[in-house]
Amino acid sequence: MSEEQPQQSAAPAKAARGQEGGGKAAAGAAPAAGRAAANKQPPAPDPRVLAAKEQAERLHQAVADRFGPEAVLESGAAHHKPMLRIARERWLDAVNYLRTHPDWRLNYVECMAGTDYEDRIEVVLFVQSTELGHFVCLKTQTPRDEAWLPSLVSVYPGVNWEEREIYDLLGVDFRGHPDLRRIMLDDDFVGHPLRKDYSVWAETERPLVDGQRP
Amino acid sequence: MFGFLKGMSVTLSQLPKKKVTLQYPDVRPEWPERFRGVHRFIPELCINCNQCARICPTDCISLGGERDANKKMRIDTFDINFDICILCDLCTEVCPTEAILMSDTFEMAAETRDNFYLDMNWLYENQLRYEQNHPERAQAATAGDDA
Amino acid sequence: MALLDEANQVRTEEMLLNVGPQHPSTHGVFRLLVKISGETILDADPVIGYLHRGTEKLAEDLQYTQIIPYTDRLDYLAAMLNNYAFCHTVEEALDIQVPERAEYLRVILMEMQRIASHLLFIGTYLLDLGAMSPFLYVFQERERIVQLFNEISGARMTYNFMRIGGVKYDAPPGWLDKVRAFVPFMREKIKMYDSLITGNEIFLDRTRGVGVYDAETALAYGMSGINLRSTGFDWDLRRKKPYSIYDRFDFAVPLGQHGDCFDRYYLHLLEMGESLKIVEQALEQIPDTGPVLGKVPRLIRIPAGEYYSGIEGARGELGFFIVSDGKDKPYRLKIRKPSFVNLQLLPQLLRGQNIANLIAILGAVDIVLGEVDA
Amino acid sequence: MDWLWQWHNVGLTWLPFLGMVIGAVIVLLIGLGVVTYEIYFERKVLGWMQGRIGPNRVGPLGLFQSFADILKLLIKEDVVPEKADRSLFLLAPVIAFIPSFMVLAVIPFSRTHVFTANLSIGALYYLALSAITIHGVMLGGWASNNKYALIGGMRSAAQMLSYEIPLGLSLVGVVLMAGSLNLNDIVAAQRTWWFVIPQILGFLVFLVAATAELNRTPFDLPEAESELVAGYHVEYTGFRFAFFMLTEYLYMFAMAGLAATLFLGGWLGPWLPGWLWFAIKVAAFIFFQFWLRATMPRLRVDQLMSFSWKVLLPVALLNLVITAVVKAWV
Repeated sequence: MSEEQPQQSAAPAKAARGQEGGGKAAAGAAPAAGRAAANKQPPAPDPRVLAAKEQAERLHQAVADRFGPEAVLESGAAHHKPMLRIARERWLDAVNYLRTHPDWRLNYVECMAGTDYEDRIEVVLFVQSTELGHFVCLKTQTPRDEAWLPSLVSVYPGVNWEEREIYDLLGVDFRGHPDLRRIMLDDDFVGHPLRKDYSVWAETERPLVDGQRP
Repeated sequence: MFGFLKGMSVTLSQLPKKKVTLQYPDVRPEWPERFRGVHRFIPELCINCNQCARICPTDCISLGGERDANKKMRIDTFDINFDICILCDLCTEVCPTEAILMSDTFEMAAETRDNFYLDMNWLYENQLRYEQNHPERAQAATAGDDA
Repeated sequence: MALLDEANQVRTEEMLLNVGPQHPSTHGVFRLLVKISGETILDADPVIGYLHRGTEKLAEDLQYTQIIPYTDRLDYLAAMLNNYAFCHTVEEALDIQVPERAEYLRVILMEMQRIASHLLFIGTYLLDLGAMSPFLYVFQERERIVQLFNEISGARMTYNFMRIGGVKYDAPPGWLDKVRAFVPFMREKIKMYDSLITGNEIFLDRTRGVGVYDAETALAYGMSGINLRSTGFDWDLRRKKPYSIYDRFDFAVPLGQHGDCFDRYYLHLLEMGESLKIVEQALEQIPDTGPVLGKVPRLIRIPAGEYYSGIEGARGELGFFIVSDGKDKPYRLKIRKPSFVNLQLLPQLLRGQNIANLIAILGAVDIVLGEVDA
Repeated sequence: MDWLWQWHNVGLTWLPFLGMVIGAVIVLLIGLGVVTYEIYFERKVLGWMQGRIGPNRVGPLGLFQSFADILKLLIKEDVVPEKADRSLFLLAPVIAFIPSFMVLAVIPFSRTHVFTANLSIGALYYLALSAITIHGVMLGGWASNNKYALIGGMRSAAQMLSYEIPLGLSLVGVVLMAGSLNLNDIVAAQRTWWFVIPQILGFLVFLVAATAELNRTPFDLPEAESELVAGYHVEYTGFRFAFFMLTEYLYMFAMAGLAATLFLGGWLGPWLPGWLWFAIKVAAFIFFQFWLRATMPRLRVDQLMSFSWKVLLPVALLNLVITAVVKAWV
């Protein structure tokens, strides 16, 4: 919370789009500048979002205590789930720490996804603790050009193919991945289709048909 | 030790049972009323609102028309490309006048892709076929309109 | 001694065997490159992507309603569950209340779909193991389910029936009675499968103690569904994170003991019985009338943010992750595909096994290539 | 015309020789006819057991379906893979087929069957010849230069060799009781009771071993469709493939004939003519094979081997010992 608010109000609406999910979904938990309509009373904050933020704060504390404050970029809520954005340098260590830490024991990966934004590529990891019932959204991000992240395969073997898929479709180089190859597309495919600036015609060298690209 | 004997009795007991095979081309399956086969189209009802073309997830519908003497929209072309149509039924769902509907025609094998590009005439013929095959449903539909 | 030395010098040659992409037991276009020595597998490398249609990319250009027919085509054996998983995620994002009758219809359809999917698993699994009849038997029961689905939705496989905020149509008159009649019929059939398959010694020999892994491995590999429960780990999202109205039903979550292929087969059989229980209870509780589509804006726009929710699909946890930027189309859609995740353990399971076990192990993972490749 | 029924006791002159040739051709035709309707019967029985109706389009009740299939196979292009060992590839189906036809020579179809060789070592002859087929299968698998075919061929060789032994041993009990290897004599020795009663153990071993010898479910590993696609004949098309199919189904007929002869009293039986009795018994045996196929999954290759050596062989030996002891004492 403490970090989120200034960041959100400072960020231009376009750059912030799609990242502080919970904050905006609840619309009012953190009213962004110029967004709250003057004639409209902000609705009461959703208790689920508040709880998520609270938990995210505790997560933030745990990771920051262990790895220093610069390891955590942000904490907040992704819809009704606590969200923690971790610096990519600390990604592997922090995730492993949360996996083994007795308070968290986030031992079960539910979903891993990469998303391309205009200024960065974000990788989201929804992890679950099967014993303690936590369900957390961990995030990290990398610049779009020269995109790399540490691989989590040594921690969660189950993200092996998910990371390959992200590499394949978004072009993120997972360092330390045992077998980083394309998985969905051909080995000789050019480009990474899930990047927003990907164009079918621009990056492939298709033969001309009747003087035009097909 | 001899658990497989139970299994053998199961297979043997199936031997005299009634068979489920449908002698397909000779015996046609009975399709329920909601069955989504190929579209049928009633040109008189169409008001050119373009909603079907917009909702179509595969962009397989193209239509066009103009106002006639009474300032009423009249449809001129209405083509569906069944090469890419996935028969999802979203177009009939959004159609405000029920001009486009699903029929129970489902056999579409053809030799070239061009044969899948079906125009208004074909779709209207399909409507006539449907009325012929299911007079009771067509009647119920008109009765519903009157009510 | 000299003889022994000579014997040690005999060199056997390893060979690479391409199982698939066209192979009777890969259940679609799935290629498994196995290195074998004699009939023993030394290494295996699954190659997927032959059915990759880029659903996630396509969805970025589609409105939320338009995505529903695409979800039909992921796991085409359990399209209702896919439909639901997607609608559920959007409904959660928008906090939409779904009418009671629609929820009950959805649960009935989902559980019937689960039965249909499990039936097909049993049939194809036995076909993989060389028994031909179960495959044809299961299609008779599945046909009844499919016919029921056909009557309510108008399609036999790609239903496109769920809508954000409810379902497309109410059940036609008499449909619920048909479902009611189906339940005891299916119970009989489950008994039949039990006596046909479960007791068969050859089947037991083929599956007991084959493809064993423990709960810890399964969790580390992110497995879900029956693949996880076969290890005895109690994890069913219908119980652990009740969605829809599953908290109103009384059903058991069958668990395996050994984590082998037999457990996985048997859990499929038991789960069909549990699904029937749910269907039966839902039929009792369903309100007689009522709307089937909630109050939903005509053009669905999800507020900017990130949304994930998963349900218990037929093959494991099926989840949709939506990133929205407030427009009527998702900024990014990611599908958590259970078969895709479950398949990862395959190379480890295959190492050191006989090539005949390859089929038994691969079949028990229960993959649908439409989902793996998405 | 008396000599006609006694032809095997007359010297080999032109007339008996001609008779033999004609007889062989007739048996071949009978064999082909039996195979044709065996396949039809199999598809019908399997269909009925699986809720289907089986072939029903070609001819009345689909009776000509098998002819249509054979015709199709015969007019298909004969493909020899480029990388295959050509001569062996062409030879293999022939090696597999000829013995399957030759074993029919000793099967006594009926009491007055003129063409049966009254061979004094009939049972041995059958075993010896049927073993030759393995070479054809193995060569076919090897020469195809295909990994699936190779594995199928090797499996087939291993399986058939290891099941020859229990099969042979299970026959010995019958031979001991009848005191002859001549199949005609064995049938004659069953006038009081069929050997299936005293030799029930032997019969069971024979049943299992025969199923394995025939590569039928649950022992159909050499052509395990779900694992090896089609096993040793994966590369064969057209009439060469038809040869393998023919071999398989002829063997099934021959094995059914052998089972009927050794354990079920051959053509013996009241009221009905001998050939009809024989046909009924053969049909029952064949039906049992189809029934098994409709029910059973497939064994794994290592289980198959250990089953042969660890279960069937001891049981067959036990049966042999019991038979010998009883025979010596009674």
